[in-house]
Amino acid sequence: MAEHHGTGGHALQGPARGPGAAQALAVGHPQGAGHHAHSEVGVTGIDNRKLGMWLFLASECMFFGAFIVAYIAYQGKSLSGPTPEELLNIPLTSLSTFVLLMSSLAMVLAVQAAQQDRQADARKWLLATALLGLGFLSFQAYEYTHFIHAGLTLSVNLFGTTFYTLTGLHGLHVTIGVGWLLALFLRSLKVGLGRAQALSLELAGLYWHFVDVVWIVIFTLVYLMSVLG
Amino acid sequence: MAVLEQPRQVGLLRRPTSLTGFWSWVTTVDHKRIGILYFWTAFFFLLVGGIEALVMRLQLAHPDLELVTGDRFNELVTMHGTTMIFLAVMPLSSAFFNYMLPLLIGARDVAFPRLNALSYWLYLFGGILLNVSWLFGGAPNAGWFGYAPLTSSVYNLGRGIDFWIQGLQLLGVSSLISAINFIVTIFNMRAPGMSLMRMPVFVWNQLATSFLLLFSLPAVTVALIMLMFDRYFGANFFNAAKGGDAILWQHLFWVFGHPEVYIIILPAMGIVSEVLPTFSRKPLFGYSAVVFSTALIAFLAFGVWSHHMFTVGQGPVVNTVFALTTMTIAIPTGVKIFNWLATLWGGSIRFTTALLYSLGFLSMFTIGGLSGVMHSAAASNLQQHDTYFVVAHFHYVLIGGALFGLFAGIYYWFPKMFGRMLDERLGKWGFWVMLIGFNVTFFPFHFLGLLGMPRRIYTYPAELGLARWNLVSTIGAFILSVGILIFLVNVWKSLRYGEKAGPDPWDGRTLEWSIPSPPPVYNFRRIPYVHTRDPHWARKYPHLAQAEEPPPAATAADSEAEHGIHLPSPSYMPILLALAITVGAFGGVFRNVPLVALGVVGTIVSVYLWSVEGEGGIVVEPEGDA
Amino acid sequence: MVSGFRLRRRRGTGWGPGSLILAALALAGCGRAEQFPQTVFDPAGPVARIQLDLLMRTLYLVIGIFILVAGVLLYVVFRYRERPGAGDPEQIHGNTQLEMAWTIAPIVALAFIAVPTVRANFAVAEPPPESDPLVVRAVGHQWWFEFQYPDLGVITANELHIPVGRPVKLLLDSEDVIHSFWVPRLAGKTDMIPGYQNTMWIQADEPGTYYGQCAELCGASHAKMRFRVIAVSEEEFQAWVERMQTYTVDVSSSALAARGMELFREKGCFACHAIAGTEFQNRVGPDLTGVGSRTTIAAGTLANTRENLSRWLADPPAIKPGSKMPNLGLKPDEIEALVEFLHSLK
Amino acid sequence: MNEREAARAHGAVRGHAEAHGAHEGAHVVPTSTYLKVGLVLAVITAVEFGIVYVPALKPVLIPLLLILSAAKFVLVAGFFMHLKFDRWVLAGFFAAGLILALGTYLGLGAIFAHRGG
Repeated sequence: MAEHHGTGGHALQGPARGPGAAQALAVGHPQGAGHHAHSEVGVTGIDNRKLGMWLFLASECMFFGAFIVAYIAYQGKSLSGPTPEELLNIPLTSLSTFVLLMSSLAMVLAVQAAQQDRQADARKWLLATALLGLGFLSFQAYEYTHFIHAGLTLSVNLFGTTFYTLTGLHGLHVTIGVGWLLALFLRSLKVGLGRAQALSLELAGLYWHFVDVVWIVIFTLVYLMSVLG
Repeated sequence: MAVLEQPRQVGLLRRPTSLTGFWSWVTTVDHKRIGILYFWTAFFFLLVGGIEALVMRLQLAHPDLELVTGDRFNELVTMHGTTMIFLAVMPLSSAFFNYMLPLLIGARDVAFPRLNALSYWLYLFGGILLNVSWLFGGAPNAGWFGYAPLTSSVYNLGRGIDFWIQGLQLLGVSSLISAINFIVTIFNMRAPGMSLMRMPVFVWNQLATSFLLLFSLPAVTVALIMLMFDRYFGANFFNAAKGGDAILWQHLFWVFGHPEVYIIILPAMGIVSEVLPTFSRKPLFGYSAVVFSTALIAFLAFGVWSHHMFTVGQGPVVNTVFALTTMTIAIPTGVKIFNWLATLWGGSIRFTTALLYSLGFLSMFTIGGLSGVMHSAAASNLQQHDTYFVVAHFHYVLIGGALFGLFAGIYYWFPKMFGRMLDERLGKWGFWVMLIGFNVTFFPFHFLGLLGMPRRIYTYPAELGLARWNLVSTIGAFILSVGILIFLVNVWKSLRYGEKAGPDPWDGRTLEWSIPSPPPVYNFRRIPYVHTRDPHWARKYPHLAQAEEPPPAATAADSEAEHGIHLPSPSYMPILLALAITVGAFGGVFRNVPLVALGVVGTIVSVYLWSVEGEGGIVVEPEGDA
Repeated sequence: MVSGFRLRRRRGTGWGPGSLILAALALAGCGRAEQFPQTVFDPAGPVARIQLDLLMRTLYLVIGIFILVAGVLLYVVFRYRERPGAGDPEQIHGNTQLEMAWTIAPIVALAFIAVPTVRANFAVAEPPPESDPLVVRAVGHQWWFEFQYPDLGVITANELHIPVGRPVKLLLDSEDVIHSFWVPRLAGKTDMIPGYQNTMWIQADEPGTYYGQCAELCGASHAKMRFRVIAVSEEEFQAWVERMQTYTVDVSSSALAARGMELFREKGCFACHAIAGTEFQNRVGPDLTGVGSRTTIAAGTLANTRENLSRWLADPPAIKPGSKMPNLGLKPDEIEALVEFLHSLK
Repeated sequence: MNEREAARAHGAVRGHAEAHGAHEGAHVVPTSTYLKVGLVLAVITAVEFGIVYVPALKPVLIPLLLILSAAKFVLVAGFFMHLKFDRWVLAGFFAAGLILALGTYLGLGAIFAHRGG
């Protein structure tokens, strides 16, 4: 694959081919330094930062997977209550899940608008994404408050330990995401939010969507499946 | 070299510009300088870990000695392991990754130069954080794999484990960032014509190592977070009193810990794969097979973690599964060893110090690998597990394998990095003293283990009959130290009086030998076009090279030579961000909320400034004529 | 001679002892138990014997491979050293057939140990199904071992009494951190994990005292967490059980011992230690029933002499760092009385 | 593509990008597609919410929920994260992480279940 890209790159680089292996290294090649603020498209045809972001997200699969497996491995092993069945509120969480999913939709629309240089739309959808993210966090804050009143703390039993850690670290990711989106929004007031910023926005978007898909998994495994007891 | 153009001034801090002097090192984003920083720092920690080892060997030289207490010994064991793995061997590999990668693939730098600097500073500060624990009431003392619940706040009251948690998290972040940086660099920044299958094998090993880090580090990050929650907030992950299971820690730790073994050994394998061809004047035998084996080893690394846990009572079915998956790793490893032998076969072998270390690697790593095969037999592993037999095994892999490989790399690439040759006579003396010292120290461990000496005991009674081999081993440890001292003398001598190295002192094969030693800040005056493996060799000896495609003719187009070369600007942000994170981690150790808050705020501010500052860029005019 | 070889010969599987192994093991001192009480080379029961069998099999294989690799390496190094004027070597890039060969060869070699490994894994996991094992619960503590015989109502510490020739099924767990139960001459180790019960089995074929030691780092005195397995004939074992079950303490014959018993109460020793046949029934520390007849004190650290016991009572943490048994500040005459009392507990 | 031209002016774009079109906006996804995907996601969530309360579905609830959430996962990753349209190498990286995580943690979970307790 990338092998193909490499040679492809050469073909278009355009030096005429000729004999003489000894000249192999003498051929000048106007490779850019690759340190420009905007595009750093490399051999694969993908911007460095985007490639890096995807690698980070791939790594995050192993991160969240570990917390999820801890939650499942300890399911039903708590020595005392409260239990998931007693506490988890599926209707409410379905609503917050919906909010998070819609924030993803808003995010993708923001990125699209920026790529098409529709700056006002981009800003609008970006702000909508951040606000929906805040909405999700409010649900979580409400949920935590309620659970703590009901006696579920981090240390009371294994359910509390695994539940708060898993959803808390997800919530931390959402919080960082909201911060990132708001920072992009504020900055956009100064430098705009058009084609030149589209990649920055897309990177934040990838992160945001990933946090969303993690929640899809948590919602199913932690909340929906709790009805099975 | 003239700087033609400076970056626009953005943000609060004036962008650093100096290319020489102290601040130029603090603010550097040049992969070569970062590589050199890694090199010296790693070597410093290697000596620290070595001194810890010597104290332990003295304590064990004779039965019933009480030079150090049991607690102090446990701290030494833990810090020796943690230091050697995370602060010495991995970063020494990282030194070569940083320095050599862009040179080997014909690039000007890595993909994210500032992140590269951040990795280094986090590593340095993480190492300092771990080691200052000695001054704050005791170092971590639960072994390098810190098994729960010995690390819990019930059984471990001091701050040592907290230092360990925070220090390892810093190092983990550092390694994760490096891994992403290197993978992107390898995928995106190769010189034109350098397809993946034309990359030097060292780069392949770096790629595999980086992927291993990328996918294994999160497991230990999670384990450490769980441990932190248990210790700080009374969570129950490993608390049996509330139904928690201490074995969860072991699983998560080894999901990381086993790939970690290959993270340590693959770079050395990569170095040997470069050194052997150079000094036998032959291409690497079976390039594709070696590459494929590397990838396979990396993949299999994720499927064997439970072989570290044969004694935890997983039952014969699970033990059998992991015994068999473990055995399969011997296959690609064997393929590599045979391919290296075949590379030497029929060659014209020059016995430089670098080659000697490579041969040392080949033989010593084979011993370590074979005792590893013995461990895979789960039933008999129950006897060897947690004894000195295992200690022998992994020192053969880590010293005889990784460290000898890295020393081969040092002797091979030192002239490129520092522009001066190391003394070959001293080098060979050093090699033989190290080889002998190493074997005298560690071969007896095989006997000690099977004669019933468990790991990590700070003393043993005379009646166990273990005195003789322990004394031999202690003597060996001092011989090994003399070998290291000879190396240090050699480095000192070389830096002061060493013979100047030309661009290509070894008659090398790969791109780094086509440019001056040390290379100019921009590496390549003109980015080369790569039409085959071992491109430098092919240029020098067209009649010996296997031309895979007709090379392109020269064109006059070389805009960079005319308009200058674009390089990233130095930056204060990497060290500032690393400092902010470290302040937070330090606050975490002492559960000091204001300090943690300061760290968090500092981190947010630094990240913001970082992104506002941008990569910047300076344009330099290359010197001389390429 | 190494018993591993004896074993092999006895079974007639016909492995000729390779000279190199012989040399290596000769260097190691042949691994006899008289010299090395924790050797794995002198198994005294079926589990350790299966494990040594497998160990030797893998050892033969890897030594064979090492000789091959080292031989080729030495040959290459001498044969292909640089010679002036020899010209450039042929630039060989690979050889598919050769590479196939040395991919397949390790697979075959591994099959040679894989099958016995699988068999041994299952054999060491459970005692033979037709056997009637003695069940003992072994509990790890920082830093001593507790042994309970649930079917016999007997509890002891640091000395596991077992009958010869009968499988013993051990139920392992821990009171605090992870420990590991290891008696090299009887069986490989199995971890003792808090909150989870592991099992293993051992069997001694000959009467004797077998040394054991904790094999998992468990804190400051990990090195001093040792124990003994005392294998005796079935009759002797039954006698021991009966003595433990009907244990009585009688200090009437010695005023000093009686004073010791008084001090045992006064100084608070009873808060941690139990002695059968008395009102002392707290089991935080080792059960001291019959402590006078044990071979060692302080979890296998010291021989059970009057002098050692006095040293121990005077300052336990000095002998075992971090010991939960504090320095009680006992006066010499108090120590003497306590020693007299404890040694009267035969 | 302005960006591409700008990048080329810096000499940063390799021929490959040119041959395949620059990565940004190379594949124009109409807004309606995103809206449809958003709708489907909402509907699946509603369905999930519904079926957990149907006693008759209890025996098949686990596979059903897994399939539905996998569908949501794929939709978000494929459309919102552009994996469907981007270079395969990105999907490759992500799949590698996902598959390793699944394999490792399923194995870990299985060992834990096997351990009982």
